[in-house]
Amino acid sequence: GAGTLDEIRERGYAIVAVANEPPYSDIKPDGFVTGAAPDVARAVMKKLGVPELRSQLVPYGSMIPALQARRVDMATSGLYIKPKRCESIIYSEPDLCGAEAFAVAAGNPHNLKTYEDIAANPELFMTTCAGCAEEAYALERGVKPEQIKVFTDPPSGIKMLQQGRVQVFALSGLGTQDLLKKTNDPNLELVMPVKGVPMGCAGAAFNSADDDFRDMYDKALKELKESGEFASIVAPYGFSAEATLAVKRDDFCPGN
Amino acid sequence: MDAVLEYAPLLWRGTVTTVELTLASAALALVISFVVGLARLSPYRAVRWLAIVYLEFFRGTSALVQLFFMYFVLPLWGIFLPPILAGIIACGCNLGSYGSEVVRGALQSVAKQQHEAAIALNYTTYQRYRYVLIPQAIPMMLPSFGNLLIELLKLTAVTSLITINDLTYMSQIIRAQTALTLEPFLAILVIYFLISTVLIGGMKWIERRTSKGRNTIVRQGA
Amino acid sequence: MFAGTRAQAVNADLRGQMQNIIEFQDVSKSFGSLQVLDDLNMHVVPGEKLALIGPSGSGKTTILRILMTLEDISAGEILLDGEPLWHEMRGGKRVRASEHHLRKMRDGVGMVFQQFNLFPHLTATENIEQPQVLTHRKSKAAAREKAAEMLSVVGLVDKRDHYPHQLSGGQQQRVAIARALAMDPKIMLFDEVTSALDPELVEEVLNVLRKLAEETDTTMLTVTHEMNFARDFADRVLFFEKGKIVEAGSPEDIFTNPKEERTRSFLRKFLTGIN
Amino acid sequence: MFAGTRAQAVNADLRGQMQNIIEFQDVSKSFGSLQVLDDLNMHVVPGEKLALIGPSGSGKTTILRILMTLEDISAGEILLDGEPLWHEMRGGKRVRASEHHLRKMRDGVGMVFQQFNLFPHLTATENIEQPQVLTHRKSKAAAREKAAEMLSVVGLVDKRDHYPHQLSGGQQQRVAIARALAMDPKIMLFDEVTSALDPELVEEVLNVLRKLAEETDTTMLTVTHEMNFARDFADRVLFFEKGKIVEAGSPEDIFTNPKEERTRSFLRKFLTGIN
Amino acid sequence: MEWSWSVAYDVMPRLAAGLIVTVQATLVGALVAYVLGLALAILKMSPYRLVAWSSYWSSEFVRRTPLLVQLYFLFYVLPDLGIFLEPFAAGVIGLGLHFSTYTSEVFRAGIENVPKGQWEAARSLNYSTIQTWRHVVLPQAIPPMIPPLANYLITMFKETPLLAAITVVELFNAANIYSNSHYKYLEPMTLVGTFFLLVSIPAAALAIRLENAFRRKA
Ligand SMILES: Nc1ncnc2c1ncn2[C@@H]1O[C@H](COP(=O)(O)OP(=O)(O)OP(=O)(O)O)[C@@H](O)[C@H]1O
Ligand SMILES: Nc1ncnc2c1ncn2[C@@H]1O[C@H](COP(=O)(O)OP(=O)(O)OP(=O)(O)O)[C@@H](O)[C@H]1O
Ligand SMILES: [Mg+2]
Ligand SMILES: [Mg+2]
Repeated sequence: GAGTLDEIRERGYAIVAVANEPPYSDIKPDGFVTGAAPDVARAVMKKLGVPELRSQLVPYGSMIPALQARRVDMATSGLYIKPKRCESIIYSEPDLCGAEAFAVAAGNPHNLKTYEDIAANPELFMTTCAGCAEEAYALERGVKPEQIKVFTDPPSGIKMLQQGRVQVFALSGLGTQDLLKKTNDPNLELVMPVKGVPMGCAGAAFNSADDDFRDMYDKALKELKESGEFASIVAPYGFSAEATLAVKRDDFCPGN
Repeated sequence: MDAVLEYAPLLWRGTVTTVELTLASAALALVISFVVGLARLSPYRAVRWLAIVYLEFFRGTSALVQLFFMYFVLPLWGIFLPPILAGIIACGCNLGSYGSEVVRGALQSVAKQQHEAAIALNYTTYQRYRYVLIPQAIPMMLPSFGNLLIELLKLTAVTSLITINDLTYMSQIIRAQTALTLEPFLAILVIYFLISTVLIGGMKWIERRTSKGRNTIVRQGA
Repeated sequence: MFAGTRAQAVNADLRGQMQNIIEFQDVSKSFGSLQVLDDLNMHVVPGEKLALIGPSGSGKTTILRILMTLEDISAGEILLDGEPLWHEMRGGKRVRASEHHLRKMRDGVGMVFQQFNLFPHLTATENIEQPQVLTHRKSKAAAREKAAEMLSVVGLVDKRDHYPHQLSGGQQQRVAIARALAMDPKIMLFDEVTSALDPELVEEVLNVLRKLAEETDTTMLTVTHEMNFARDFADRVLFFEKGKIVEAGSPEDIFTNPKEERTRSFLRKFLTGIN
Repeated sequence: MFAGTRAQAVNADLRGQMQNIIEFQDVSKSFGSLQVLDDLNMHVVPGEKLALIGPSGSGKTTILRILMTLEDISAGEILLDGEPLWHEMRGGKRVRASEHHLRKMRDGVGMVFQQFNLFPHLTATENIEQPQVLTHRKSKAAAREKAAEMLSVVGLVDKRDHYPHQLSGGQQQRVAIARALAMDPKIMLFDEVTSALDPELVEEVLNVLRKLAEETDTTMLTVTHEMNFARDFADRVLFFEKGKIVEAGSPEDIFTNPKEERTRSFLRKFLTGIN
Repeated sequence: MEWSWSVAYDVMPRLAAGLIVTVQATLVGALVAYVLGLALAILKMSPYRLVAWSSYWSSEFVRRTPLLVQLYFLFYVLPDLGIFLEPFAAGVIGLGLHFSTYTSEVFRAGIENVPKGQWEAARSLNYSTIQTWRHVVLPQAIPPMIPPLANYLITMFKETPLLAAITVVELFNAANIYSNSHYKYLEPMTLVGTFFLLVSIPAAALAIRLENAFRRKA
């Protein structure tokens, strides 16, 4: 309830669920977690009087149960704001927005530009993460569940693509871009943006009972955005501050 | 490989977590082994049955399923276990069920005459187990415990799937950060092998220590 | 004291006048359908040395095991010092003995087994010391002193820190005797204590028993196939067959002039084998 | 035929004139640092029945095992029917025998072991039948017929469908003998074939061997501790000690008038034990 | 947390399909484990020191490292070396390879329990090596191996959820995928646990009876 933030302040640090997906999150060899989402959260929480973030790595599929079970105080790092999710958790105002992307074989032999293109060709397989927005996009647009092979982590997904186990890899645009850059495989190619799906916007996510905490967070986030500090945090990671400033939570989940 | 070496601190922390997880679960499993193993030999039917239910439950279901149950389902009932604790409990309970069979088997293989000698000397049931049967059974348990310890070490890899930052999980992080596959996996396979080899060596050392000076094979009569 | 005890014991006339230390009243014992003891009646006076002899399977071991509470009885009653062994009164009713009652009764009884049954993980001294500490709550020092004393009785002072597997069979058996004696039982039971030993080791154990029979006033029951030893050791010899006493009497009577044909035929084999 | 063979065998003068079926030439055998056979020379003519006697560890079993190619030799040469057992010529060079060569040589040799070593998962008949089918490529029917014949030789027709564990030790050993005989070996080796048997079963097996010695012209080497049997069975007795032949001769010579002191002292023990 | 039958009903068909995959993976994996285990046992007993030594240590390496990591390795690394395995194939090979290190010990013990005299008898009857194995050693070694091998079958059955990590949609993964998209954990996970118990407890009881049957025979 209302006391969550007080508890965190007393404790001196917040426990934050972070996914293992650059550039949303970026884990340094010494274990320090940065990346666009944790950095934003860190700045916001500092404003709220919490000097430290302790991050816990949680796969996307497990973030909501982790919040519900209060294993973490909040989840950051690119959990898209989706109506279905809003039934279970509450979000801050959007903090990171980006287009969707596919990774495909060089030259895009199947000419895949949209999820509908995948649905139209039941021979093809795609991979994305368990419980991710991309899985929902695909299913909503007619891709059959049998066509989706869920990967345990994004590099495994890219591996599957390289090995031809799947024909398309779907994830957030910047995540995909980052991964392709690191993989540095000339046989792969980026398709961005994927048409026909909304720009994905993520926010910090909270347990549904923590609306007070969330509102305080929103206020601090707003200050951050207005001061321009926000842009200076996310830009180096490749995110566009304007895109984020242009949207509101209510665009995705009215009344959340 | 350089990229992996750069991430050596992460691997090191994963190694520490894995070892801690293994040792803590081993301690729990040891306690459970004895409690459940002894309960199997209880004169009270109800106690024996409880022990069997425990045994069959933890032996009969997959450790991964147990882990997910503890991590995701128990909190829904308000039982909140931090991941590392859920990992320790799941691994410990799982291995404890196997260990209890080892304890029971070893105790049952102590000669019946040793029971009778203890009764003839008017030992209480507790004293009989504490001072006569268990001390003789322990050397018989050690080799099996050694094998179970390796099983436990391997089981801890599964906890990576409930986000415990053990060695296996660290390898996934390194993969995400570097987009390498062969090197991180090879590295942790070797690390696991080294840990288990050290553990086996340690158990062998304990076996030698406990068998020193006494010969557990009782030479009775001609 | 010692002389008196012996005299009392052999004198059958006196027996009625003193409290029997052991009394079997119509005791029966079956294992499943096999009746091992059959309405057995038997009395032992304090200090008496008894030898139980008889063919294999006649129930001798079973008698000792019942006295040691390792087996219970199917019917009848056993009194130790006048108190029922296998029953007790609770709430005015006669019920089967509880573990608590058995523990109390066991306190006065010690047993030495055919297979020694030393604790293999303890040294000779520890084997003798531990039961005193655990069941008599003696201090470790007192128990250790008693252990040393008992080891000297059985002539094994120099082996005190050896583990059982480092001792010969005869030495192990002597430690087992010392362990039982150290508990100061009023009744000592010996079940074929030499039959697991190599022939050359038998005498050393029997000599210890002979010495004990002479020197202590503990009541002793021994099952044995060594007739010469039984003759030296016993005040009274009981000859069993099929769970019944066929004949009882002084060693002289039994070994030189048995009344029953069955006894005679049984002893013929043994006596020719021995001399 | 039979009479002639025996006569040849005992007649030492004739020996040089016929091909030896077995010839040991300066054979040595060591296990690690332990020398078990020491420059051994030995000759056996076809049809001869040999008894190998001597104290434990003298190398008797080793000789049989080498002939059966269960052990190889360290030095020297063994000829079977004039052909080297443990060596062969390949490309003009003398090399250690290949498995192929050994299989060929083994074909003429059969062995019966102290522990019978019947195949426990096969019946008596199948035990005899299978080797004929597998190694001699006989038809199943022919092998079965031979098995029946052999079982009648050893007097076990009525046990033909029993598994080894349903047979007494003596019966098992007789099946083992039948199994070896069914392969029609030129040389039969018997290694203390009765020493794993209870005393009352020994005679039934020895009688089978006595009968075989009389009725067939197979060359037979038997290691035995049964001196009475050795006397009945053998044409010639070899007395071994420490891997060397101490004395060799007819049973009469060896058992009634041994030349060597060592032989005499060894036999004294046995002969008093037997009569 | 309330149990919801509608969720249970909803997830059931997926679980049933997953169970089929689980059973298939177990059986095929066990077959691989048995065949490979036997081969490994024979290699470990090889008279050639180098063969025996290297097969022992490679088997120990596999035994002492986690199956999960081995699965990742088979699935994600081998293709780089040109060996491309379907998820199911990689899964059963991983399972089989891992458990072959256990079954090889069962085989080794079973073979070593055949008395030396049996080998010598076969040799004295001039059996070839293959005949000795085929007609003498294996017929005696195999029956006592059956109960422990059956026990490993049950163990493998319980390890199949690890195949989820390499995208095999077996029982556990079927539940997990459902949970991740519906945010329902109680029903699917409870059902999976129940399914496991329903299969493994009777199987364990059967294995015990098998064991007793063989003990009586011995
Ligand atoms: N626990 C038991 N279960 C079934 N039968 C038993 C048991 N203990 C003893 N018996 C049987 O009871 C009979 C008497 O046994 P007991 O050991 O008392 O004989 P014994 O006179 O001591 O013979 P021995 O001289 O051979 O030691 C024997 O037939 C024995 O087989
Ligand atoms: N495989 C082996 N490894 C080492 N030593 C062996 C081996 N086989 C036999 N020996 C040793 O070789 C020596 C001769 O053994 P062998 O079995 O030939 O004697 P033996 O004359 O048959 O004696 P016995 O009458 O006791 O059977 C013995 O000292 C024995 O211990
Ligand atoms: Mg007895
Ligand atoms: Mg021999």
